[in-house]
Amino acid sequence: MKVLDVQSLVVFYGKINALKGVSLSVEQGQFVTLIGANGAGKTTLLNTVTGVVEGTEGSVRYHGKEILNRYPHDIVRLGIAHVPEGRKIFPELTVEENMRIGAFIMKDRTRVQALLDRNYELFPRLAERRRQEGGTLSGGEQQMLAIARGLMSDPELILLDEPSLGLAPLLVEKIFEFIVEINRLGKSILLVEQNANLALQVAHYGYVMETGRVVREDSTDRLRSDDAIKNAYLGIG
Amino acid sequence: MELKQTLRRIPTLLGSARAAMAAFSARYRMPLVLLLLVGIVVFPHVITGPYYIRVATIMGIYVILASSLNIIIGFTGLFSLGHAAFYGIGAYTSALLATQAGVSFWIALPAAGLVAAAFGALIGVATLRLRAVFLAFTTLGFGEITRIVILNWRSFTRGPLGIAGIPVPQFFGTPFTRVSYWYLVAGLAVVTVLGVYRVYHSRIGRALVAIREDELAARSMGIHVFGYKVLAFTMACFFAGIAGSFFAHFQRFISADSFLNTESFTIITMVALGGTGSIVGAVVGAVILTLLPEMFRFLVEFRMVLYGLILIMVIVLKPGGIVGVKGVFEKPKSQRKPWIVEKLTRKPTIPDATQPQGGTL
Amino acid sequence: MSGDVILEMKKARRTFGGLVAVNDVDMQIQRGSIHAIIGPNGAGKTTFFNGITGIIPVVSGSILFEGTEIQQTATHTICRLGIARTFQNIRLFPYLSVLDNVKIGTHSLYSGFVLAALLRSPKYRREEREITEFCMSLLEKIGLADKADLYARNLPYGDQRKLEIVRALASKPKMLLLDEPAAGMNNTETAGLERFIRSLKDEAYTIAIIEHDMKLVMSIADVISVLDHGEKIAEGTAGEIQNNQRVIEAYLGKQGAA
Amino acid sequence: MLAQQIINGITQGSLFALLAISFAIVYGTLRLVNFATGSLYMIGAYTSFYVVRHVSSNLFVSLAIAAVVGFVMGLILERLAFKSLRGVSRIASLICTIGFSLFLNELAAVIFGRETRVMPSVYTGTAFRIAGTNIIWLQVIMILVAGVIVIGLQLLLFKTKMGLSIRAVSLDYKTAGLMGINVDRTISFAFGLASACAGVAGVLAAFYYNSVFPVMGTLPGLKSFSAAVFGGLTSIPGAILGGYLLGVIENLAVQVISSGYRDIVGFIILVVFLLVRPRGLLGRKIPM
Amino acid sequence: MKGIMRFSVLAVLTAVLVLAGCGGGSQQATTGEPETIHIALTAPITGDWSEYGVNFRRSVEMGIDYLNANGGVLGRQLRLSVGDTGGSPQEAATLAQRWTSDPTIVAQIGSFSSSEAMAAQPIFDAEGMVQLSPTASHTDFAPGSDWSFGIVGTQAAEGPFMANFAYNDLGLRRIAVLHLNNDWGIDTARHFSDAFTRLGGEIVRTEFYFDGERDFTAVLTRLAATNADGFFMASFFNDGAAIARQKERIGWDVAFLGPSSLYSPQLIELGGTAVDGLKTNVSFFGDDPDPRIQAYVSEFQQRFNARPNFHAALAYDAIILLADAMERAGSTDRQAIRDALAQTKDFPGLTGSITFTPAGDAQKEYRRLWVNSGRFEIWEG
Repeated sequence: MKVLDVQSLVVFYGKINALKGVSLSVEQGQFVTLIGANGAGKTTLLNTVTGVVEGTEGSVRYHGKEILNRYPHDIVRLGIAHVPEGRKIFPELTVEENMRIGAFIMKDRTRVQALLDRNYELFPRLAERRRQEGGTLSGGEQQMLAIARGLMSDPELILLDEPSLGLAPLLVEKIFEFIVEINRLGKSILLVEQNANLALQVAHYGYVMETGRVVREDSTDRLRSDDAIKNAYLGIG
Repeated sequence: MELKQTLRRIPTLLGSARAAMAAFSARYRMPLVLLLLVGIVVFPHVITGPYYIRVATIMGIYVILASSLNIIIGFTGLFSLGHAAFYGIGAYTSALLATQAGVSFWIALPAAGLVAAAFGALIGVATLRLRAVFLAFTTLGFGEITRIVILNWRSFTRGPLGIAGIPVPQFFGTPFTRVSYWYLVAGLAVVTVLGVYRVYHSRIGRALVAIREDELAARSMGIHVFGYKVLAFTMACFFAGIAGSFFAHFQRFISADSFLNTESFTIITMVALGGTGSIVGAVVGAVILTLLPEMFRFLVEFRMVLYGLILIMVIVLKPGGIVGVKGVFEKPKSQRKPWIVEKLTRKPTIPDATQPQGGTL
Repeated sequence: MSGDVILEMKKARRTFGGLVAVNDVDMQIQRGSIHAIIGPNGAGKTTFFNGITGIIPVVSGSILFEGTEIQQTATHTICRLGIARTFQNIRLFPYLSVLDNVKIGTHSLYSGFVLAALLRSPKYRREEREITEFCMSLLEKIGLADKADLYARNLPYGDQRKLEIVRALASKPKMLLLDEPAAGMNNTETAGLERFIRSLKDEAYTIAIIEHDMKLVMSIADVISVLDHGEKIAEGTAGEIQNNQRVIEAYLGKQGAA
Repeated sequence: MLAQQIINGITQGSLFALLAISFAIVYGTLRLVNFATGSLYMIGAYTSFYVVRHVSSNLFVSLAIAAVVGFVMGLILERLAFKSLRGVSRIASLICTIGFSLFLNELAAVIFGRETRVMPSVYTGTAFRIAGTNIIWLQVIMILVAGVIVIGLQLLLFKTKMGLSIRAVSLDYKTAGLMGINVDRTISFAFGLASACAGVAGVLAAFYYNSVFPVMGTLPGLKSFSAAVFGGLTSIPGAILGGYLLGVIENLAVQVISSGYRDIVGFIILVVFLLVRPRGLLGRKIPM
Repeated sequence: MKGIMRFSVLAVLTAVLVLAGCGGGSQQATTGEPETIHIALTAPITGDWSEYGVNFRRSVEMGIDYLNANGGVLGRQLRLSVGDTGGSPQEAATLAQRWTSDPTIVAQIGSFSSSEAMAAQPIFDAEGMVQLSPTASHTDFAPGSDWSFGIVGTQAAEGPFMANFAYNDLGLRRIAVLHLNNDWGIDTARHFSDAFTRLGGEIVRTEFYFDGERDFTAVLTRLAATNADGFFMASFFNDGAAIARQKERIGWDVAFLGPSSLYSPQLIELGGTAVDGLKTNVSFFGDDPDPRIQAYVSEFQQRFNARPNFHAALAYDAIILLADAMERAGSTDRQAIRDALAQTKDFPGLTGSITFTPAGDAQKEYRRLWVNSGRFEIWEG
């Protein structure tokens, strides 16, 4: 069953055609990655899904329900979490407040507490720093916080935008371990990533984007063994 | 249904009317300019009522003020909420020179401009490194300080007593009549608008607009951003000072009551209402906001309520101003409805697969 | 390659808080060459350009342009010295006409005064005519002359990229810094860009280019420097870089080597 | 003497502080300076005038009703005008607030009459004396009300979900939207809250000065804006500090310099702080 | 950007047309009945001073109704046009131009503040029309033009009167002064202080405040710290009431007095018991048994549900005096009205008898007044 189904999505930034008819879908429990060079439109796609950016044409369906151009706060309530590029944690709120704001849509306090406990368990570093202001965390910790915050709404689908950006390789591995773990817990994941090899190693299915279009999609096994990716990145051929 | 369609066509119709007008005026530009000049010359002889000439003269003062403020707000993208202070400085400089030192109007006029410009430069150097909004409030504070200094420094400015008996300017020995005042202010306004136009279309104007559009890119293109901001401020204050000098000699009595913060707000409103960044806009704004309160005189006590209401409505409905450069100071139209509308018209949340979705293969 | 160094960087360093964005980088750019700077996202490439142009000055180290230290010089002065740049996310002046955008590029070449503009002195008129002719000739060269009167924002994306380069060229720079000029361009546009950059090289411009489109980089660059996490990890010709293990790791992650 | 001036300053400072909070909340969430704040203060004062006449002469009844009226007025203004101006050039929004200030003042004059109206004297008994200075109950109440509101606001902001969402929106409204926060509604609420503060200040002023008139908000509005800048435009504790400091400094200026320079003090503080320390005493660096 | 000129051309042309349009409209309105005598009133009906402007309007309308009911002036009915200045001097001048250029208008009453009146003065002077201000008291106002008349009386007379009241009747020797910082306040404080010093008293401290201020505790605290045995406040009644209340609040118990502008029923309403004991003077006293005054007060009260104050009475006097001058001139010619006005001698106004000095200022009679247990009473010494 398709959790997310994007069809022929077209997005303009003013006159700039950022997405030129992109189709993509995420199955229940699936781990999908979207790779491609800078400026290919990956972030735009995520932003359009959650309503941060307005789409011009096409459709975005969540469990079959049209959600294109709804307000972000309405979309998020449906069970999608978006961990934005650049982490975007609230620097002046404490770690715990950041976490709680992730659970903003939850009405049930005991459930929020349960989620909080579970996520602290998952990210013990954050538990240690729960009283600290978000802005004082290191880059890796901020990324963890951003992911943990996304998990706080107990979403069904998580959109991750470049979680490895600006992090040291060791930390990147760590973050990816978490992501795999989250997927194992049953969450569907759509991961936008530059680090193609890593992304293709952990995900089930991959889409390759180039200048506003999906140029290739396949299972990650096949994509991995395909030189096209490397070529696209390093300009060979 | 038909009504709806008609309504929907209105913007298009307006747009084509506008385009037609633009084409017309572009084609007959020189004749129109001539017509305008003839209009200026003939006006006081056709409409001889002193009241109308006076209103037109006041309008001329505001055209100068709004056009000059437009250099700061519209071109350079800076805020100034203290323009009336420079207007006042010009007026007081000129009035004091004339009454205390017996200086001729023709010397006092440029002197007032220069003194105001000097203050502008000074304030500019001190404040223009600030971020936009802070700059606005510094100038607001400066305006208020200027007013209080005028009121407190009695030995120099006569404080609240104001300066009376400012002499009527003479033109080769002939004292000014109300028609000569009109010609002078019209001349000054034309010179100001032309000056602003020429500056706008010069290397300097391009630099100013570049700063408004993208300060970082402007800097990377070799534009000394700070210097040009100060320059813009100084130029604008010069014209404000000129307007002040004219006003002092026109009204022949000035007091701090004429240069309150509300006056700054009036000028800034003219710019915004007419169209921030548009040379014509500033003129149109000044014309409208001088005429509107006059036309509403019959309302007496309801006058300012209506004035406030119209102001709010125009700004809300057309934030870029009446003839603003389309889009510069407006945001793009959102496809989303305000949440309240959204809330009321929200469809049931049952997935509706039968609904055809455009764009799919 | 002519052999003399136009820009030299010694131990240039830029930090943001605790993060080291550019870490003691040494680099030499040869006059008349096309020098590409590549590296994964967040490697510090744009910070590197910002350091050269003084937008975000380096915190230590020195930058010499034609033998003059410029690490403390103001951005607008650096432009006057002969370095012009474009931006990663297009920074045109959207509500100025295409022609005016280019004209602003010539800003540093002239020194008109307010009075001259007000009075339209003969010298001023001559200069304005010169500027207009020069800018139009530039626009013609890149094929935008017929769009000279449009607002810059109304140009298609590819044209906006081109316009930005033309604007930089209008300052008659000795060295041109291009920050991802091909980003968002389609293949035809990129091919056109490639031809254009080559023609610039023929006109003896020095070009430093940050680019993600590797095909483009590999085909036009004389020298490629690779940055990763603020450090220069490799430098050489296209062939050398494509086979450099550290570069492949930096791009594709460790496993890419296997 | 000095003690007396300081007490005077603190009392007046309570009004400035409440108005400064109003500025700070609106600026914090909308990055907008609301020049109509003084008008909302005036509306609060007129509300108490009519409450005293027709409902109850109890100060606290007036406070409660004026807070509600202020809140609703704020919501209406926000919905009518500022909502559609969000993201448009600041200058348009700024002029809109100026327009509202003019409109509300004149409308009040037309509806309520232009003459100064009298408020009853309440709580004028001496509460206690310090250093030979007489402090009346009303002064004590004013300081307490300001204090209660400040504490209430802090609780609201730091202990409730709405408070959390206001803080999140003021930091980064886009990301706040991604967290499921209804940004529009949060901003409206904040605007209402700010207006309620201004309304409460108006009630206190009406009782303290025993008079109500249409343009009563102009000067306090302008001054307390200086106070807000002084304390830090985005910081509520800063606004309070700024308000009280401005009150005290102004009164001391009369004592030490001259009455003529009283009004100038606030503006000099405004200019100096903007030049030297734009973030104010307690404000954070403002992303613009 | 070629459009700049073309649009400015259009804009200005439109403006000229609109201007011409509104010209036509209002002239049409003024040529209705040639039989009426058309009088203009200029006052701040909106803005910061509107409270006073509205009272002007009420009184002048009342006066015109009274005159019309009694056969009008010279057998013709009176008609009023009201212009609002919003408190701006420039608007007062614009209105002056508007009134003077309307041939049906014979004279103007107003405006309220001296700044407004003086900004309009050159126009009235040049065009030759009477500007009869009920309240402008600026030293330079009436002497500034043959066409300017002020009926409030200058502080040059009232100041010494109050100084005498303070020194001789109340036995005060050291007085602290607080005044509104505008032309009127400065003048009032100066004339009082000069006269008081001449009598042998001492002004221990002079402070002032700006219009719009409602918190006087600071300045009062400072004044209270002097060794003054008296306090003179040059304020209007609403400021005065607030000052009195705050004076009481800080516990400054001292004899206090002020000029006739304090006389208003609202002073007591606003000031409560705090104004008890205030000494002032009046030339108009609402509780005066004089039947004319009682008739005026009761009708004012009936029509507007408020008691008239000094400013309102002055405006009433202005219109009646103007009518009287027209009767005396036997004409509504602007010059004739001016000449007749200048001749005014012992005109029996509600605010006392009015005689103009050659400069055009009214010489007034003053009566001592004080507030006794919540009522204004004539002070009997």
